[in-house]
Amino acid sequence: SAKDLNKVGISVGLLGNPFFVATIKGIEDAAKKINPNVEVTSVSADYDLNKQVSQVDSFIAAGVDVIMLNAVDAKAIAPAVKKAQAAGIVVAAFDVSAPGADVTVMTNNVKAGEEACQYLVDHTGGKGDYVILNGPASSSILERVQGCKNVLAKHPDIKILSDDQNAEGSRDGGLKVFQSLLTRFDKIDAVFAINDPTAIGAQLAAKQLNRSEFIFTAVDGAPDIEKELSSGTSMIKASASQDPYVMAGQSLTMAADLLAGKKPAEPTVLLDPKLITAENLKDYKGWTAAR
Amino acid sequence: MTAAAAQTDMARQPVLEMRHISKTFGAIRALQDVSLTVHAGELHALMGENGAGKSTLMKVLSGAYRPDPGGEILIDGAPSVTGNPIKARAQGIAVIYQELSLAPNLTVAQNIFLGNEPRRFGVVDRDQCNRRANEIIARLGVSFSARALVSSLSLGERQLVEIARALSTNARIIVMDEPTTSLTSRETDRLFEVIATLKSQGIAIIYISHRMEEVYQLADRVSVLRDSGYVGTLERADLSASRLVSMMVGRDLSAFYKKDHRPPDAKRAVALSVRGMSDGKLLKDCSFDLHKGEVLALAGLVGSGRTELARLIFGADRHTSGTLELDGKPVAIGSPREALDAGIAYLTEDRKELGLFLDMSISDNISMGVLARDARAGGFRDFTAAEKRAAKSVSDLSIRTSSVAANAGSLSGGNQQKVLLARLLETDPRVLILDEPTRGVDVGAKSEIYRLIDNLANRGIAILMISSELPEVIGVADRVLVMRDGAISGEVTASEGEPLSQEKIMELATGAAKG
Amino acid sequence: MTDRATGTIGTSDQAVARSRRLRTAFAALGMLPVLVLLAAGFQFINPRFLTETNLLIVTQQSSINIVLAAGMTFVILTGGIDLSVGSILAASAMVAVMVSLIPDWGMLGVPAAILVGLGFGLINGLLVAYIKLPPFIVTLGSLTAVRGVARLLGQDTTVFNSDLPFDFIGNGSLFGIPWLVIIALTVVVLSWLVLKRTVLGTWIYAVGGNAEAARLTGIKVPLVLLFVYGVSGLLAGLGGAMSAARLYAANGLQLGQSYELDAIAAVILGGTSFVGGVGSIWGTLIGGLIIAVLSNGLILAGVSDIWQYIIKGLVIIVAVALDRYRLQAGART
Amino acid sequence: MTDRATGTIGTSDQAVARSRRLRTAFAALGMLPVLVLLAAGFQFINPRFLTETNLLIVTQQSSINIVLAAGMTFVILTGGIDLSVGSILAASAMVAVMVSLIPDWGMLGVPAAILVGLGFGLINGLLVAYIKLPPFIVTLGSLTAVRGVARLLGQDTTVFNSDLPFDFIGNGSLFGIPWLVIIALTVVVLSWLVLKRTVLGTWIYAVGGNAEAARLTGIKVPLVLLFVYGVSGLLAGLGGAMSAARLYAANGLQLGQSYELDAIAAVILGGTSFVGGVGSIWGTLIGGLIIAVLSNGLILAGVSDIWQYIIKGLVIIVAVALDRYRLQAGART
Ligand SMILES: Nc1ncnc2c1ncn2[C@@H]1O[C@H](COP(=O)(O)OP(=O)(O)OP(=O)(O)O)[C@@H](O)[C@H]1O
Ligand SMILES: Nc1ncnc2c1ncn2[C@@H]1O[C@H](COP(=O)(O)OP(=O)(O)OP(=O)(O)O)[C@@H](O)[C@H]1O
Ligand SMILES: [Mg+2]
Ligand SMILES: [Mg+2]
Repeated sequence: SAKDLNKVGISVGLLGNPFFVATIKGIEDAAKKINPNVEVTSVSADYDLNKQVSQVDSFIAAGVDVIMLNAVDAKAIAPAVKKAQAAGIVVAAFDVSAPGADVTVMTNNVKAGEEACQYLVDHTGGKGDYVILNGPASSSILERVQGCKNVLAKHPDIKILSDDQNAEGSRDGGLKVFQSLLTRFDKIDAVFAINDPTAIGAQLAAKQLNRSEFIFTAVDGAPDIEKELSSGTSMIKASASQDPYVMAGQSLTMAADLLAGKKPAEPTVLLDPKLITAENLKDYKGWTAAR
Repeated sequence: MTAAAAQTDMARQPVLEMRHISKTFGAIRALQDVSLTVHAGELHALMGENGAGKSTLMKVLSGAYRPDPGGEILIDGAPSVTGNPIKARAQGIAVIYQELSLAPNLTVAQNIFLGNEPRRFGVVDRDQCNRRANEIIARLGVSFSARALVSSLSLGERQLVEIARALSTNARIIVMDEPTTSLTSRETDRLFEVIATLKSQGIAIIYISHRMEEVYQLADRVSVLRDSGYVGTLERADLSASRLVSMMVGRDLSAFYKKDHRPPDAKRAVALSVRGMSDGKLLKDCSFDLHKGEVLALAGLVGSGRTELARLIFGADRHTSGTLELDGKPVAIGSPREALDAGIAYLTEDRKELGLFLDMSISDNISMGVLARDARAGGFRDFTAAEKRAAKSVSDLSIRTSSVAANAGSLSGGNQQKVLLARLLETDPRVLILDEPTRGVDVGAKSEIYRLIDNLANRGIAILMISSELPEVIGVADRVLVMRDGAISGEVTASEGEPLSQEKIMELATGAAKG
Repeated sequence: MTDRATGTIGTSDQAVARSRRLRTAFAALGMLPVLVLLAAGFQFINPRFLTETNLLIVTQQSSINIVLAAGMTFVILTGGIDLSVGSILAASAMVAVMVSLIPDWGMLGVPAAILVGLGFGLINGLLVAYIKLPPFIVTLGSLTAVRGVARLLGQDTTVFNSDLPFDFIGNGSLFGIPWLVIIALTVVVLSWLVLKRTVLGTWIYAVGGNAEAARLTGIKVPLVLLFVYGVSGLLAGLGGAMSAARLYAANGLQLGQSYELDAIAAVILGGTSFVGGVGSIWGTLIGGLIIAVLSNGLILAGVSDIWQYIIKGLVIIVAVALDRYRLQAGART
Repeated sequence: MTDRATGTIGTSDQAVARSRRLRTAFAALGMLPVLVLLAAGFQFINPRFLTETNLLIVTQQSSINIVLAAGMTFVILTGGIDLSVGSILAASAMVAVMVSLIPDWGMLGVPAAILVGLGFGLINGLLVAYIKLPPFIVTLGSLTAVRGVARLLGQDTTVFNSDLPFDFIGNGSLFGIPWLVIIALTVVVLSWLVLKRTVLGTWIYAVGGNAEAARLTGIKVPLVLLFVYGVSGLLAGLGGAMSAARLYAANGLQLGQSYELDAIAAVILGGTSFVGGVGSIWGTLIGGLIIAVLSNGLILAGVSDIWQYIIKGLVIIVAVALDRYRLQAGART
C-alpha cells in the first residue's frame, strides 16, 4: 500500500536550539526533494512529555503521513509511537531513539562522549583532575557522560572532581556553574562539557577569573564552537560533532521510502560523530552550511 | 438681616451652580435632575435619607463621576468641565469623601499633599511638606504628627487628615460628606471653629450630615434630597425639625429616642462580667458588669480604646490578662468563633472593611454567621431557609433594597448597617456589643435602630453600645461607662428623675477635673 | 399597606433574581463566545478541526490542565495562588508509576498519587493558614523543593511501566468518551457543587471577599485556607495519576514544567478575579478549553512553532480585552 | 500655650520620625540577618566562600536578577506584576547581539536593547493602564508573544559575536569592581531616588496603597502605571544587554526562561507586599543577593543539583517565616 508524502509533522525537544533548527531544515529539504508541495509542520515539545504526546495526537488528527520524532524521553514515548502507527502513520525517530519507531537515525552519543574524553586523556597524559559539566538528564546527555566515563575509568590516575552539577546545557548555565566550581577547586586539568554552549560559557568564566590551566572538549560542532576553534587561542580544543542536517534528512528519506513501500535494509542507523579540532576544521561543513 | 442685605445677597453671583444633574449606574438611577446653588461664605447643608444621592452629587461636583448628558456645573457663572478631578481642584473644589480616600501606606503629610506635592526640581521637598502639614493639622488641634503613617491612625484621626487635605488646597468650595461621623465632641467643636473661620474667609461649604443638631447649629441654608431627586431648600429662618424631617422622610417621626424597656435594677442578673482586661498596649485593667436587658453605653474620645476593649471581649484580638464571666460562669474566649458560640456578638464600627462581603448577596451576608447551623446533610446549604431569613430581616428591619439577591455593596450606608445588624441577630446573642451602631445612618434608620435596641433589651439581651454621639448615649442608654487613655475612668448613672448628665460624661472623658 | 409593600418586594425580587441569574450565567459563559469564535476560525482553516476525533483529542489534551485549574480556582477565590501544582504533579506521577510496579498492588498507584498530592497541598496550606506566610512565596518555595523531591524519587531517570494497571484512565474510553475527559468533567461538577451549593463554598467566597470580616463572623479562616490548598494539591496529585496513566511513564525533572502558568491562565481567562471572592468554575472550564483549542488548532492550521507563541500570547490578551469590552457594553445598556 | 503645643509637637515629631526611620531601616534590612546567616553557614562549610573573588562572582551572578527585580519592585509597588521580563530580556539580548554585528555601529547594541525593552514595557503598560486589563494576563500574554518575537529575531538560532564591542560591560571591571555590579548598584540607587525622593515615587506608593484615593486626588493613575511597566521593560532591556555582554551571544528561546520567578522572589523576599504600596528597593537588593548566595554557596558546598532544588525551596520558605517571626517579636516588645 504505497502512499505519497503530503504532510509531515515534526516534534523536537526544544526548537530554540540551533541543532534542532538544522534538523528541521534537513527534513524540509529532504521532503521537498520527494514532493515539492509537501506541507511540513514543526513544533517544540519544550522537553515536556505530556506536550509531546499531545502533539502526536494533534498530528494524528491533522492526518500527517509521517511523524518525525525527536523523543523527549527515549523510553516513555513508546505508547505515543504505537498510537500513531495504529493510525497508519510512519514514525521516524532522529537524534534520540524511540521504541518501536519505523526508522531511527541518530548520533552515537556514547561514542561522542568517548571521543571527546579520549582527546582530554591524550592531552593530559592520562592523569589529572577532571570536571564533567553535566546537563539536564536526557538520554543523549546521559549517554555522552557515560561514554566519557567509560574512557576515564580506564585511567586510574584520573580523578573526577565533580559530575553532578547541572549547567542546563546553556552558555548562561555553563558560566554560572563553572564560576563556582573554579572557586571550589584550585586546580583542574580537563573539563568535559556535555554540549558546546556549556563549554563556551565555562570558558568565559575561566577567562574572567584568569584561570587557564585546563582544556575543554565538548559535543555538538555548533557554529559558535567553529568560531572558537578557529580562533587559535581557545581553551576549547575539540568537539565531537554531529550532523543534524544529514541525520534528520536521512531519517525522513528512509521514512518516505517506507511510505512508498520500500523497506529499508536496516531500520536503525547510528551515525558516528566526528571530532573536530582547530586542525581539521577546514574540512568541516557545519550546521548552517548551505546544502 | 436687613431687607437690603438680603437683596444684595440674592443678587450676588452664586459661586457654584449645579443644574439638572442626573447620574445613572447601569439600571440604578442615583440622581435625577438635581439642581443646587451655593453662595460664597455660606454653609449649605445637604440632607436626605441613606441612598438619597448626596454623596453621588458631590462626586459629580468633584469630577469623580461624569454626570449624564444634560447636566452642567457653573463656577462663578461660567460652565466648567465635568468629570475631571484635576480641573475641579484647580477651580477651587475640595471634597472630604464619606468613604475615606487616603493611602494608608503613606504618611499624614504625604496624604495631605498627594497629587499636589511641594517640590524642588521634581524632588519632593519633604521638609516643606512636613512643615506645612504640621501647620495645617495644628489648626485642627490634633495629637498625631505629620510623619505618622495613616495606617497607624484611628478612623477619627483619618477623618481629620482628610479635612487637613481639603484645607491645604486653599479651596473656595469645600464639601464635607459626613465629616463628624468618627469625631467626638471635642474634635467636632474644633472642626466647627475651623468652619467658622473658613466661612469668614468667604469659602463656601457644602455640609452633609445626618445629625440634626449640627445642621441647626451651622447651616445657613439646607437642601434636601429624597429618592434621587431634589425636594427643596430651606432658609435658616425657616428651619424646623418637623419640616426638615417631613421633607426628608415624607412622614412624621415622633418619639425619636424610645425607651420602653425597664432599666435594670440591682437585682437583675449580670450577663457579662469583665475583669481586669488588658492588651499589653493601650488597655489597662478594664472591669465592668453588664446586666441582662440593660443598655450600657461606652463613651469616650476617639482613641480612648473603646473599640479595642470590645475586640478583646469578642476575642478578635488577644488579651494579655483579664477574665470574662457569662451568666456567672467563667468563659475563655480566644477567637470570634468562640465568642459567638458563647453568645457574644459584635457589630464592627467599620462595616466596609471589617463587616460586609460587598460582592456577595444580601441574603448570603445575613446568613453568613449561621450557615453551618442550617446546613443539610453533607454540608449542603439550605438556600430556602437563607432566603426566608433574609426576607424576614428585610421586612423586620425595613432594609431598603430591590431584592435580597442584590449585592451588599449596592446598598446605601444605613441599609448596609441594618444588614450587618441582621446578621448578628441571627446568631441569637445573649450579649450584643454595638460599636457606633448609627455611624453614617439617616434619621429614619437611626430611629429604627434605636427602636430595635430597645426591643432587644426588652427581650433580655444585654447590650454594650459604643457611641461617640452624646445625645444618642443619653437618649438610649441606661448607664454610661466612660473610657480615657485605655482605662475606664468612671461611670455615670441616671439618678431619681434626673437624666444622664452630658457634662459628667465629658469630664470623665477628657479628664478635666471640676472642683 | 405592609402587605402590598412585601408583595412588591416579592415580585421585583424574583425579577431581579432572574435578571441576576441571567447575568451570572452570562458572566460565567464569559469567554464562551471567544471559544466559539476560535473554533469556527480553525474549522474554516482546516475542516478536520471540528471532527469527532479531533474534538476528543482537544478535550483530552485539556483535561489535565482543567483538573489543575479547578484546584487553582479554589485557591484564587480565596485571594491566594498555588505555583507548586506542576511540581506536585511530577512528584505524584512518579509515585503513581513507582507504586504501579508493585506486583498485584499496582492499582494503588492512583490513590497513592492523590495522597501524595494532598500531602504537599496540606503542607502549603499549613504554611499559608497558620504561619501566615504569603502564598506566592510558600508555593514558589514548594515549586522548587517538590521538584527536587520528584527528581530524587526517580534519581533523575524516567520510570515507566508498559503494563500500567490503570492505563485505561489515560487511554480508555467509556461510551466513546475518554476517561480523562470524564474525570475532568467530574472534577468540575464536584467543584461547582462544593463552591456553589455547600456551606464551605460560601465560606471560600467570603474569605476571598473579606478575610477579616469572615474571621469576625466566626468563620475559621485558617481551616478554609487549609482546605483550598489541600484541594489544589489533591487535584494536582490526580493530575499526576492522569499524566502517568496517559504516558505509562513519569520523569521528575521534565514533567509538569510551568503547568502552573497554564492553570492560572485558564482560571483568569475564565473570569475569576485575582483579588479573590469573585469567579466561577465554569469560567475555568472554558478558559482551559480555549488554551487547548489554541494549541491544537494552531498545529492543525500548520502554523509554525514561533508564530504559535506570538499568536497564543496575543489571543490571550485580546480575549480578555474583548471580555472587558463586552462587560462594559452590557453595563451601559 | 500655642507655642508650647507646637513645641511639643516638634519634639515628639522628631522622636517619632527618628523611631520611624529606625524601624524602616530595620524593616528594609529585613532579610539582612538571613543573608548574613547564610553567608556564615556557607563560609563554615567551605572557607573559600568569603573570599574576594567569590564575593565578586556572587554579586556578578546576582546583578542581572537585581536589575530585573528593581523594575519588578516598581510594578509590584503599584499592586501589579510583570511576568514578561524574562522574554523581554531574551528579545533585547537578541537585538543587542544583532546590532553589535553592524560594523562600526556595534556599540549601538546597548541602547537598542534598552529601547526594545522599553517598547515592550510600554505596550504592557498601555494595556494595563488604558485598556484596564489585569496585569497578570497582559504580561502572561506578552511572556508568550515576546518569547515568540525573540525567537523570530534569530530564526531560532543562537546569534553570537565574539568581538562584542561592549563586552567590557559583561566581563570588565572598574577599580576591581565588575561593571555588571556597578550597573546593578546604580540601578538600585536610581530606583531608590525615584521611589523615595520624587513626586512620582510618592504617587507610585499612593497608587499601590489606594488607587481610588489616588485618582480622587487627581493623580493620573494610568500615567503612573504606564511609567512602572515602562521602567520594568526598560530594565529588562538593560538586563538583556548585560546578558549579551556577558555571554557574547543570545538565544531567543532559552535565554531568560523563568527569570520572572527569580525576580519576583527577590522582590517578595525583600519584603515588598504583593498587595502594593509597601516595600523598598533595598529589600529587593538583599532578596536578590540571598538567591545568588544560595546558588553559588550550594555549588561550593558540593551539594548535588537535585538537593540544591530541595534546599533552595526550603530556604526561601524558612527565610520568610523567620522574617515573619522577627517582626512579630519586634512588635511585642
Ligand atoms: N458606583 C455606584 N454603582 C452603583 N450604584 C451606586 C454607585 N454609587 C452610588 N450608587 C447608588 O446610588 C444611590 C445614591 O447613593 P449615595 O451614596 O449618593 O447616597 P447618600 O445620599 O450619600 O447616602 P448615605 O447617607 O447613606 O451616604 C444609592 O442607591 C446607591 O446604591
Ligand atoms: N490597627 C491598628 N494599628 C495601630 N494602631 C491602632 C490600630 N487600631 C487602633 N489603633 C490605635 O489604638 C487606639 C485606640 O483605638 P480604638 O479604635 O480602640 O479607639 P476608640 O475609642 O474605639 O475610638 P474610635 O471612636 O475611633 O473608634 C488609637 O489611638 C488608635 O490609633
Ligand atoms: Mg453618602
Ligand atoms: Mg472605635
